[in-house]
Amino acid sequence: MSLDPVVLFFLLGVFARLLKSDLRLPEAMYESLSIYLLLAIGLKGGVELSKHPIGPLLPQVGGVVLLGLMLPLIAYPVLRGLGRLPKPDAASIAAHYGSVSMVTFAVATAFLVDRGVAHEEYMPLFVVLLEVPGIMVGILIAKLGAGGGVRWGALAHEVFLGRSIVLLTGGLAIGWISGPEALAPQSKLFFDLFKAVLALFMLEMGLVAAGRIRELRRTGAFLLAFGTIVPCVFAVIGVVTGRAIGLSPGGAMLLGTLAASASYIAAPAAMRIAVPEANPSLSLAAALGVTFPFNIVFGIPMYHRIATALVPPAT
Amino acid sequence: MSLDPVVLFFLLGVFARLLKSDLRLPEAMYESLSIYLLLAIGLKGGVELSKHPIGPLLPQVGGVVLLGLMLPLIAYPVLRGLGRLPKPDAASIAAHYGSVSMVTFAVATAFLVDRGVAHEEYMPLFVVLLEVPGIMVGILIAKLGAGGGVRWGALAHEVFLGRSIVLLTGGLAIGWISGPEALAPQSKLFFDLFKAVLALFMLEMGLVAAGRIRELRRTGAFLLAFGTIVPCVFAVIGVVTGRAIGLSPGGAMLLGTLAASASYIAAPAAMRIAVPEANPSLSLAAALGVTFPFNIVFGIPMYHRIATALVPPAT
Amino acid sequence: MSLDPVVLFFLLGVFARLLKSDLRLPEAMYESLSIYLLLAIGLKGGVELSKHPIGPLLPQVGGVVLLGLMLPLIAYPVLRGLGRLPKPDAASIAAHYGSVSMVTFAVATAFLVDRGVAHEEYMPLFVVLLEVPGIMVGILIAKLGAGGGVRWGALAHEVFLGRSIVLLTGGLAIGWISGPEALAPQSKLFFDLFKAVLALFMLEMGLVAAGRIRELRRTGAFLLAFGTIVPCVFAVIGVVTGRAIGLSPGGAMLLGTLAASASYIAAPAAMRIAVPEANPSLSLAAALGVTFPFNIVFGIPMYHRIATALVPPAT
Amino acid sequence: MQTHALKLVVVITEAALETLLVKDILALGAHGYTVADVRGGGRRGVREGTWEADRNIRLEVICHDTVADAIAEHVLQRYALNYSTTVFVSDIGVLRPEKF
Amino acid sequence: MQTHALKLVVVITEAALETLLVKDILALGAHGYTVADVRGGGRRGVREGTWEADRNIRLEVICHDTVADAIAEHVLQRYALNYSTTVFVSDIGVLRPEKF
Amino acid sequence: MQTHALKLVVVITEAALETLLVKDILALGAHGYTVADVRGGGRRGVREGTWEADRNIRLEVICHDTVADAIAEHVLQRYALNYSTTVFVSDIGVLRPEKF
Ligand SMILES: Nc1ncnc2c1ncn2[C@@H]1O[C@H](COP(=O)(O)O)[C@@H](O)[C@H]1O
Ligand SMILES: Nc1ncnc2c1ncn2[C@@H]1O[C@H](COP(=O)(O)O)[C@@H](O)[C@H]1O
Ligand SMILES: Nc1ncnc2c1ncn2[C@@H]1O[C@H](COP(=O)(O)O)[C@@H](O)[C@H]1O
Ligand code: NA
Ligand code: NA
Ligand code: NA
Repeated sequence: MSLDPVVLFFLLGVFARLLKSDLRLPEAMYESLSIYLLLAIGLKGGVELSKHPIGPLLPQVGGVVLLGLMLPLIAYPVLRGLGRLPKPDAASIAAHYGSVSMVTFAVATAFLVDRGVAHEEYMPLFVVLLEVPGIMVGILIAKLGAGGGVRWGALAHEVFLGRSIVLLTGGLAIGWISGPEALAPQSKLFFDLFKAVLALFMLEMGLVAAGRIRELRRTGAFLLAFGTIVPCVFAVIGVVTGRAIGLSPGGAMLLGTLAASASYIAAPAAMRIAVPEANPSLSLAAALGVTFPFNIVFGIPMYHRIATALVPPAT
Repeated sequence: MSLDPVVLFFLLGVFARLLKSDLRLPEAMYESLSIYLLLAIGLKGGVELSKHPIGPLLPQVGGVVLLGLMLPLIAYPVLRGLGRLPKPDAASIAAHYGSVSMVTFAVATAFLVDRGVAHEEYMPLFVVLLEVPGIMVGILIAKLGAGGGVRWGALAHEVFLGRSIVLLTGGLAIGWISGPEALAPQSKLFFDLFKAVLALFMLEMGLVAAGRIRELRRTGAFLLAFGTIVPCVFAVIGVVTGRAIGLSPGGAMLLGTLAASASYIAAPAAMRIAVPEANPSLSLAAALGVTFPFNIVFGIPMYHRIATALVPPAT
Repeated sequence: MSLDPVVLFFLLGVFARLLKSDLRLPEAMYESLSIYLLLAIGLKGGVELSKHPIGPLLPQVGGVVLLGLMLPLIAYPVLRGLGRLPKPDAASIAAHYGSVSMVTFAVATAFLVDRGVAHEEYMPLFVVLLEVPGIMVGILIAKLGAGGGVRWGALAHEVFLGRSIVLLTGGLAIGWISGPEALAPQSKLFFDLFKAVLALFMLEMGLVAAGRIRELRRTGAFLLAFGTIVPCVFAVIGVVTGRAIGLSPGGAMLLGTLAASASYIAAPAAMRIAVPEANPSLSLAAALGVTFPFNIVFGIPMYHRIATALVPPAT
Repeated sequence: MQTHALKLVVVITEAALETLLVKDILALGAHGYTVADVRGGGRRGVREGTWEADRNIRLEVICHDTVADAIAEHVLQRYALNYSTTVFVSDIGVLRPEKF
Repeated sequence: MQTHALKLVVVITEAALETLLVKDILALGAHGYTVADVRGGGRRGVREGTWEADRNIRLEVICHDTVADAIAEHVLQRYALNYSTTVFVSDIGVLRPEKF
Repeated sequence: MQTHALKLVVVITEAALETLLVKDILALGAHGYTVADVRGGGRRGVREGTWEADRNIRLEVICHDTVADAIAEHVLQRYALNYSTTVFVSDIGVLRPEKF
């Protein structure tokens, strides 16, 4: 298995942290890089979207939103039944796994590009579509479980106007309105440098993820199993959904990866406010300490093989 | 009217802010981007300057400085008479409109480049020349009005050694000394990425400008009228000055845009110290909340048409 | 003497600081730029290393490590004898001059590239090899001088896992494992923009170095002499070592420059903890206030001439 | 110099709560507040401040006794159970009491 | 432990004043100061710290009673009319009184 | 409102000491700490915080009298000779004394 440099940057971060190096990225750098990545992914998707008529995409949109609504409903009973987790924690983790990881998506896209595998270029649209429903369902489960009312207005505001959604949708909209020519002068920053900026961000992700490993020792084997098995199952569901809505093998692989990925930006922020009783260490340890590295190193190549096996090539 | 992506980034920031999204750019990112932009504009102008003999430019330099000295003297009586503003506020706002907005200049230049309109490439020299006099005159008015003495030494230090002037002039000097060949290895960062970095900065400008809109409700209709009408008048004065000193239509359009733009970096910093009695909310609401968006969205295309009408093409 | 733009950026920083401009780079920008530079140098060296068999390099590695161990042992008696400095200060300064300045190395490399002078591209390996031994010897001298014990474990951790070493070695390793093709998508950020990012960093270095000049007035003429003469001597030792281990004139020049340069990142951090009695103002005033500018402006061209004179061209 | 005795309430808690807390303390009668970004450690573990989920803020409010009591009690009741939270109060003097 | 009673003066104001304030307080007899970047809100509105014109600083000075009085009065007289300014004073103890 | 009297120890020192200090104060019996990045000036000159060797931190610890004494004395003895260091202690009140 030859690792992509992007993964090596991640491992460098992990090693630096485990060896207790004093290496830290300034918080402003972390934030700046993530703003860049979100905008760049959105812009890229928007430009591609501007090349397609929107009408034919609507059934796909429906399928993807359904997928997003379904995933946390699968995860929750597992977390309650097998994991014996308290309701708020189970709901919170279900929301994290119902939502998506934008960086995992970026690494998977780079994986396909490196291998010259075709895929629907407007996939970033699906990132946006998948980011929100999982979180909403997770909150709904938590609130219904607690018998309390849900302040949907405040909640929708929190979720839809969260930083990552605004940047992704903003990028999508700007890319879509502008189209490829108008965005050409932007492409040197937002497209050509993308993979290298992703590499830098992965270094930070490595530092952060490794800092979550200690939590895992405390929370035991269940989260480890959950964080590796559930992504595989979700990836299959995602790939099958992709096939059902007519995606190419590459597109289905990306949808599988999105399903398999767990959010660590939008979901933690939303759940911390909406479900305060949930322990954020648990969900972050699973999403960031287990599933993220698992997907980056093992998952992505595997999901690629699954998609190649399950989805007929576009004709 | 098809909007440049740079303007769309600005609008994204405005919407995010008005919808109360939690999107914020880290302050270090804001500062880093503005350092980059100031240096890049300076370098670009310096490189172009290095291709010209300086002698023939001197009359133009004189004309531009005169323009800078004149603008606040026009604005002040309007602010006092029609606006019924207290002396310090009128002087401070006059200084803001006498000085210039570097980002407006950058957007206007990109506008010309996109349309393939020729213009004097050493225009950044005029940005420097216009940035200071307006501020100095504004302070002078305020101090004479207040009857107090002016500590010119301290003041000149404050104004001439302010961050933006040092970076602009520093960039100009380095570009001028080095010339195009020596700067070639720098061009990939400072020139090729310029427009995309400008777009990122405009996102932040949108966030900041929208934050100033609430002030406007309080300060009423006068500033709204002032902030849209005065730029148009100043643009005409700037274009005419450009014609008088022999600029091409593109160059005259840029000089008009500079005249029409209001400072929100150098002037606020200087006025806050030199004229503390002036309420900074007023000047920032006008410069940032009204004039900046007005120029970006409506002004620049209009000033282009004005310049095309008033200035004969270079032969 | 026509100065490289990189040096002009440094001078701009110096002037801004000496003239008391309020120009400051945000600390996060300083840190981000230095993270970028360390990684980029490492990656570049690693990619080159991946093209060579490692075996034949081992004697060179030995020679370079010996050089690193030797330099502080030469500096220390000079600092004690001629400088009449207290033991901890002498040991600390010796450590700074035994270690290396990554930015000086980068400027020297750019100098060679601009002039088309060939040099061993895997030189960043030597930066890593030279960074640590000087610091270790410096600490050893200080501890032996103080009669106290040395906690070598903690110390090795501090030195080997310091930020700069981790980033440099990490970059080297990633570049070496990945090789040129896998790193191609990264090259637009890490290689093409390198010199311009270096220029920005030099602006900050100018601000910081000029802030150290005041200290020099206090500490007198000795540090001024030490900080200019010792680099020249060390450069000759470095060039001769380079010749001895079979480097090309360009490579020998770079090794000479490394020997001549003094650390201001790794060494200060390590010495502050390991030898607290040493006054950090002294070592920083010498390394940053004297030797760094001296090397950048005068040293590098001179060391190039020395290397050309002493080292036969590769055949 | 004649200073007027007031209270300073300091709340150290998770950055995610900033907007909520500011709203709360103004509703409870404070007329101002100051916020700094900090990091730290306590009973709920270390919060290093290297990324968003891991940052603390230090909110500082000058106010009268009764408002101080209200803020401290409200914060503890509403947030301390589920969020990393530290609250303390100290005596300070100000020159312009009408401002607070 | 024997501590010596001193005063801590805290000034929260606009970032633009930092250089001036530092000069002033040293001239008034303080021997040191500490500055942090903060954001906040008060009578003169919200200062969010997202860009330069909108940032506050929190300046903290350990000093003797008389110096504390001088600083507090000077800051209020000189700056409070035209700048967002908050000043408060509290009692602290130090171990090395000769330092301040 | 019934508050319990505790001490607040504040240490302002070089950023390089952060890891060491945190270890020390926890070993001396504190159960938490808060750190902010600051800049400043004092007897050992100006520390502007523009780069790593030049940054200060402000470490704040809520604890009982005896722990406060221990921390203040330890810090002064161990670090004050060779590092820019300022330590002060003040009286505060907390609502949940068992936490500290
Ligand atoms: N004893 C203490 N002294 C100073 N700050 C503390 C103390 N305990 C907790 N903190 C701060 O309050 C935050 C929340 O504390 P906790 O809820 O105990 O984890 C920590 O992350 C620290 O920043
Ligand atoms: N009651 C308060 N408690 C804490 N900080 C305050 C308070 N009032 C004002 N401030 C701070 O002081 C700054 C200036 O206050 P003001 O002049 O009232 O707008 C504000 O931006 C806040 O950072
Ligand atoms: N009188 C003071 N008031 C507030 N902070 C101080 C004072 N003296 C020193 N400091 C802070 O403590 C640090 C170290 O002080 P010193 O060891 O005196 O240089 C300084 O850099 C300041 O941040
Ligand atoms: Na998912
Ligand atoms: Na103007
Ligand atoms: Na050296």
